[in-house]
Amino acid sequence: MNRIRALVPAVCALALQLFLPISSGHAQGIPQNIPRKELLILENPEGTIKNAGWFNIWAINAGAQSNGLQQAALDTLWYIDPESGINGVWENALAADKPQYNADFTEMTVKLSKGIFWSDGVEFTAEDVLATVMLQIKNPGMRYSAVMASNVASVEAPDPYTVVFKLKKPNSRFHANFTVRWGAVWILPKHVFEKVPDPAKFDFNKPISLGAYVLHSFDPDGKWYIWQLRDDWQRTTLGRFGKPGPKYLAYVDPGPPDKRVIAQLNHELDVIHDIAPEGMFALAKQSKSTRAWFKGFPYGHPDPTLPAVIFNDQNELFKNRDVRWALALLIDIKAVSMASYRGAATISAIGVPPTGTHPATYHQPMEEWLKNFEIDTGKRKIKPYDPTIGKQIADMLRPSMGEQIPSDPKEIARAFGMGWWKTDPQAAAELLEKAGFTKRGGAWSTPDGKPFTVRVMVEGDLRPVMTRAGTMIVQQWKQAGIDAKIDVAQGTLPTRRAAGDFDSFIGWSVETWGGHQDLSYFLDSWHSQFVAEPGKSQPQRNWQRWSNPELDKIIEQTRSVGFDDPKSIELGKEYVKLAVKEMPTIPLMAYNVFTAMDQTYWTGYPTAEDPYTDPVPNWGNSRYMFVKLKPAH
Amino acid sequence: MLRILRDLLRYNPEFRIGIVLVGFVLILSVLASFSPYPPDQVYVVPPDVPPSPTYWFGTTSRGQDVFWQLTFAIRNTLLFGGTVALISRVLALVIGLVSGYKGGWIDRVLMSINDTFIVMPLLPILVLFYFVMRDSMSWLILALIMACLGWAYDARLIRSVAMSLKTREFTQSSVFSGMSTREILVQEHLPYVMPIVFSTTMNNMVWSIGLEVTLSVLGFTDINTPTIGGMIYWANQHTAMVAGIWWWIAFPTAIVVMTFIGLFLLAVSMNEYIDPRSRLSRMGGAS
Amino acid sequence: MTASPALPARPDAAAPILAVRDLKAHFRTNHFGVKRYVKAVDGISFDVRRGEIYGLAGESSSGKTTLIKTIAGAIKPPLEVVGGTVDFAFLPGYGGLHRAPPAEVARIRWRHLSYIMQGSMNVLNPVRRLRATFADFARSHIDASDRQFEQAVVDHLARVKLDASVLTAYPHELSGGMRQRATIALATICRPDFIIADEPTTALDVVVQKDVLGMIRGIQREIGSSVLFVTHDMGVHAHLTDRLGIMYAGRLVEEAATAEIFRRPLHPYTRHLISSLPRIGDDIQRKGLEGSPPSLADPPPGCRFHPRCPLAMAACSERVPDMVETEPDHRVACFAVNGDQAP
Amino acid sequence: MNGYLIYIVRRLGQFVLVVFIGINLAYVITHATPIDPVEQSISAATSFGNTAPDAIEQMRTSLRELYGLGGSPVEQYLVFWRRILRADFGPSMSAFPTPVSTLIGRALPWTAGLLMISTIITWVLGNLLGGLAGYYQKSRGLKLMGVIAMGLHPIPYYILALLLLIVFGFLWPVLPIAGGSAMNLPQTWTWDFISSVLMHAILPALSLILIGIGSWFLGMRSLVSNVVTEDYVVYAELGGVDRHRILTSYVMRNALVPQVTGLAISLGGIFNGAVITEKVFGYPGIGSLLVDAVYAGDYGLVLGVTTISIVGVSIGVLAIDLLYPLLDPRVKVR
Repeated sequence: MNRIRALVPAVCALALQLFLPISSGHAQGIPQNIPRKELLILENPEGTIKNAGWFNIWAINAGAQSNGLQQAALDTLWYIDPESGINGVWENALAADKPQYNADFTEMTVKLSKGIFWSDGVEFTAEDVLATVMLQIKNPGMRYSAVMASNVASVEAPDPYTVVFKLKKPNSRFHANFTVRWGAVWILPKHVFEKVPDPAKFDFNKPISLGAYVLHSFDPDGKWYIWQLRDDWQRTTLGRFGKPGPKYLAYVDPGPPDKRVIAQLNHELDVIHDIAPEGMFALAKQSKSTRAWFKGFPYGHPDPTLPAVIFNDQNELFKNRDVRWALALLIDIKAVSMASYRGAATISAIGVPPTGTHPATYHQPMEEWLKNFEIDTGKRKIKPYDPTIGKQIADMLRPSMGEQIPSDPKEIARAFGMGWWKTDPQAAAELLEKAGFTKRGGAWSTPDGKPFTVRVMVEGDLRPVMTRAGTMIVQQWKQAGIDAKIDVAQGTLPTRRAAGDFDSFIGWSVETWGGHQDLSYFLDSWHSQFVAEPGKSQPQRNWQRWSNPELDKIIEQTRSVGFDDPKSIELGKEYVKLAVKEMPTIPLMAYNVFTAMDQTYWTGYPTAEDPYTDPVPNWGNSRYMFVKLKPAH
Repeated sequence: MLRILRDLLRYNPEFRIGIVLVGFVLILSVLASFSPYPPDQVYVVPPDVPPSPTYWFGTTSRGQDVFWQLTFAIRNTLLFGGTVALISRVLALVIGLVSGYKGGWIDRVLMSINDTFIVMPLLPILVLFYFVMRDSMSWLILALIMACLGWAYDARLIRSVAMSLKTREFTQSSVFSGMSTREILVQEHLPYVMPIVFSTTMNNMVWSIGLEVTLSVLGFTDINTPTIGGMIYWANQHTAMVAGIWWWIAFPTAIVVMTFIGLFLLAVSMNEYIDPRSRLSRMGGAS
Repeated sequence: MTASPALPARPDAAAPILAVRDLKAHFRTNHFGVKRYVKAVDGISFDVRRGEIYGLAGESSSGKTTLIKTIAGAIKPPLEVVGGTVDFAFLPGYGGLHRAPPAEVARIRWRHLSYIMQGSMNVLNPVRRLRATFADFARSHIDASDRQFEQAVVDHLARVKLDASVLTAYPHELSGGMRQRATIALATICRPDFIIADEPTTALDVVVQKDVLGMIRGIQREIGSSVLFVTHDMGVHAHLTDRLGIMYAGRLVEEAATAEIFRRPLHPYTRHLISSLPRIGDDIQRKGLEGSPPSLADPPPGCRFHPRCPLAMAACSERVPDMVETEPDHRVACFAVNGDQAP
Repeated sequence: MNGYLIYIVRRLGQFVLVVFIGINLAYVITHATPIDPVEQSISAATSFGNTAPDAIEQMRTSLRELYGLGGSPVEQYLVFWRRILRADFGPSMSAFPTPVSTLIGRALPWTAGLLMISTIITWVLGNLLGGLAGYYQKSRGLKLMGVIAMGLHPIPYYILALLLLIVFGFLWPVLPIAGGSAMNLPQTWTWDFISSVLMHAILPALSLILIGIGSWFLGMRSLVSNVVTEDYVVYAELGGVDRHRILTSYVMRNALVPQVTGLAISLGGIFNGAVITEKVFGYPGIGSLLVDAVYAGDYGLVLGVTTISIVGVSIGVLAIDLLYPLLDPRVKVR
């Protein structure tokens, strides 16, 4: 028996020895034959790419986009940073200057940068821009065909470094199509595409780069893509910022959230795109080298997107703003913040994301107005805004989270947001009664005597945090006597959302540049001219199908003022006030993305202290990260 | 009946362990009716508390008591698995016995239907059903769908046994003694296939509950009704495994394993009890 | 090995090939609380001589099958041998197969001791061709080349009037009679010294039965084996066996040369068995025995036949009668025949 | 043999019928999807971008045309069958214009390799151990195996897989936990690549084996414990037939007959893929392709995978039916 006991460790040791030499090269989920010190490994949230060998981003949705293609290989005219930017928010990339519009916004002239070359040595010129526009107009099945066809009357290049767009109708924001906020219309290489008979069916493999990296290798099964720094990186738009740190980039599919955490703990995944808050906390606790946007709680980077309860305002029940307001007053945002983000949310009472430059432009100046804002419940007037909610959330978290919860009001506002609507079941009940609803035996009935049923559609696993917020809101409405139900539409949500086949859902119809105050990025699409008939497919963005003449007026005025015109801020504030009064959607909070960055091999990631860009690795803007990254050792 | 139970209890240790395990699980599921918390409410207790005297099985990251959550989950899961098993067993038995005994064109028609069901891939069908049914996809409907999809293989198995029974002498003598098909199948063949039915019931339940968990992991689940799969779904959404909230996963898993070991032991001891050979030795036949 | 007093040593005869002495094999079951202690074989002694066919008769559940299982060493729980010995001449010194080392048992099986089983419908592996089955059972015992072995099997099959083609057949492809003949061929291929045959003809129709019996006899004569032949069918015994033992409720009650038994049955039970045989032209309704065979789990005290015995006396319910050799080679256990030799 | 021929012909007819019904059912079911592939594509293509609302309608129209969604249902159905008969599943809509067969062709070898090998290992091990456990009922080791098999069997697969991953990928990181082979390793027939594939397959295969072995084990054990009481086994024991021979040719051989049917059907099922395995271990394969396709409303791709699966399982069932008379000679060919 003793002999057996003595044998066990020996056998284990032997097994270990057998295992380790074989595994040393294979165990790690890192690329072979590439020095780890020169390699940055990032998560591509698109997951496994089923059509891995497809790099023609101009075909609709045929292959991957954020596998490094739009972050490292492609380029376009301008960038607006969702944060403060490496060199200011506005970046002239392929363009040498800002767009020049004529007085009535029917012509846009672009000066192009000189000395930019494709990776095959061909110089980038106005011909490439022309080809990008004309090719897509000629082939209607391509990604930007429709946008170009509906806007561009003609496009010319008076010289190789100037492009003049003649527009079909006035459009003060036509340049937005070529301005990266996540993505944009990427410029295609004319000298490649002009030889292709059908550009919509061309795979563009291997891709020619305009960005600083070229394709090194990729997994035919779509699990990973490796990009290599161009030797002539100076001849790209990143060149002016100095040599990018990583010589290699690997965009990988790291699998389910648990695995992403494990991969980063094993230092095999430098940048995690997003994980559940709990995973972020686990990482923060277990890994000294992990860094997130905020140094401590609430960690996540607030995306310039605004998750909200989006009603189907064409639905008879939600046509009345009193009903929408009643539902808003039944929400306890602190509980929603806890349930969805474990408190790590940045709340917003108004229809602008509390991120980037927006708090300074909208939230802070409008605070007074919000404090004095009144609604009429039919019985009395109340002031629903509670400016202390952000602080309350911080106070609530401090006992369990301790030091890392800021106490400076400014810091609190930045991390957790400012105020929100006070939970007020009494006022909500009055509003519902005002709208003709009745409460019998603890359950609300609609004016025509049916139970007041509200389904809240969520996307399940695909947007876990939204799902969690939705279940909490359902619970709160239920407690108030509303027959609320969660409706998991995993997979079917895009179709149902477009068709207006829902009562309400958790999602966003507000997204902004983040770094720029102009709201037309989303607001233009809220114009009633785009609202579809009930049952018909709705164009993107105005999911609430809300038509309002006052809003139309604001939008039309915005169209006629310039992008950087301070007047657009005033118009934006008008929109905010209108949206507060009408409550077409109930804004909740910023979409906080828990991007976790491992500092074992690289330092210099964008953070709240050094907010030079968005760390979220699928954004086209994240290229600016590469030039700021330095090897850790 | 009671005597059988008493005998089994007193003399069969497997049955004893089985009854203890299954009994525990059943008591747990009955306790659901006494839960102090409604199953679908979150943040009713402090989140992430490890098992303690106050919260026996700890609490979830959603602020739910794992113990009470589990009572609902195991109840619903057992109901689910049981429903699937029951309906699919009846289908498999009827079709298997009739097909195997009758043979000829009846057999060919039934087996064509049967084979069609065998070859239909499950997952896309279930997911598409889920898409079509939307939020009216309750566990009961899922159970019905899965029962309709889960009988075919076992029907084939039962058919093959029925085919071999058909060639045995006692069947011939039953035919000559003027028994009807129904009588032969029910009185003569059914007892022989019962052990298969018992063991396939187990497998069927493991299969259906496993598939329910799979669908949950993929996110196709009715998250309003707590089930074992539902618990794993939520635990997964909160990365409980790496966040160190092991009790959120360990207890549901342990209960599932206990349920099946218990059911298995019961099935084994029951089989032994009804097995003709063992019955003989109980009655004391000498040669 | 001391002989039982009821069976004096017979110096004149050659040593018996099988000597069973005071064999007790019981079933001990405890199934779901129903405890059973079934004395299926309860103190049986007899000899089988070289070259003879020894018949064993009795109703079903009289312990015949248990007895031969015990003799053949097929002892699996809940059956256990409680006492007594089983001595084969070719396996001396152990007192039974169940006590001998496995290697020894493996050595004698089929070479010296083979077995024709009850209900031979299912004794052949259904998924194995007969050629393979023959090889499984006999190949290791026959020292010959493969071709010679094959030839030996074919020759042997001819003895039971089977064509060589059956070797390529599966059991289910043969008729019941062919299958039984194949089994007989299988059991005798190694020319064993001793064959145990357990109701080999029961399931066959009368014509085939006769045929098969003739073959067993023929082969037995040819290879000179001893046979322990068990059947409840007295008619078969009359045709086939040399000597006959009558079993009742786990005990031997009478033993003599078959002809002797049929001519002069002594035990009331034997008389009943023989008188119940139908005879041509006999239209008298035979008088059956009252009652049924006793439960071996709870047998009556004394002579187990006494509750049904027309000649029962007081002693019968008190003591067990010994087997007494009333005449040379004729033993019987009955107080009514032998008188009560109580001390 | 003539009877067998008639049987084959009749059985082939049934095979064709089953495949035909199955594919048609799949066609109907997949076309009942409420997901609009056009909407899904548009949503994916524009969810982050700034696309003018009026352009969306144009995109819808051109996509509908591109994906071949025009034409009456009857026409679409006929086109579908015309393609199927040429083993062409048309282009995938979620990866337009890549042909469905290309996508499946990429994923299938991984799935087939992993699942075929692990299914066979599971089957062999499960039946071997189960058979031994049924034959040597007193062995403590085998009894313990039974308890372990019983305990592993009902563990939700996802949990088991994740546990393996944490144990061998994190606590004791000796095995790769992601992908089918190492990153940046060309997929050529070099030893490096092959050994990498093998290393990467260990955990997925292990998880499948652990979870799957129980039902074979338990099934075989009970089958064997029935077979050992059969007369022919008792007879062979009395006949002094070699114990090893009894175990293999008498006990296992007879008990295996129903298990072989199960094997064929499981092998046919490998075309369904193992979604959770692929998800947890990041293993390439057809399961995630299928789920992705369902999400995207890409019914061309769903139908492609489904059709292959239907044909695969049908061939499995057919093979078993044709081979059954060889496995069990008692079954008379009708």
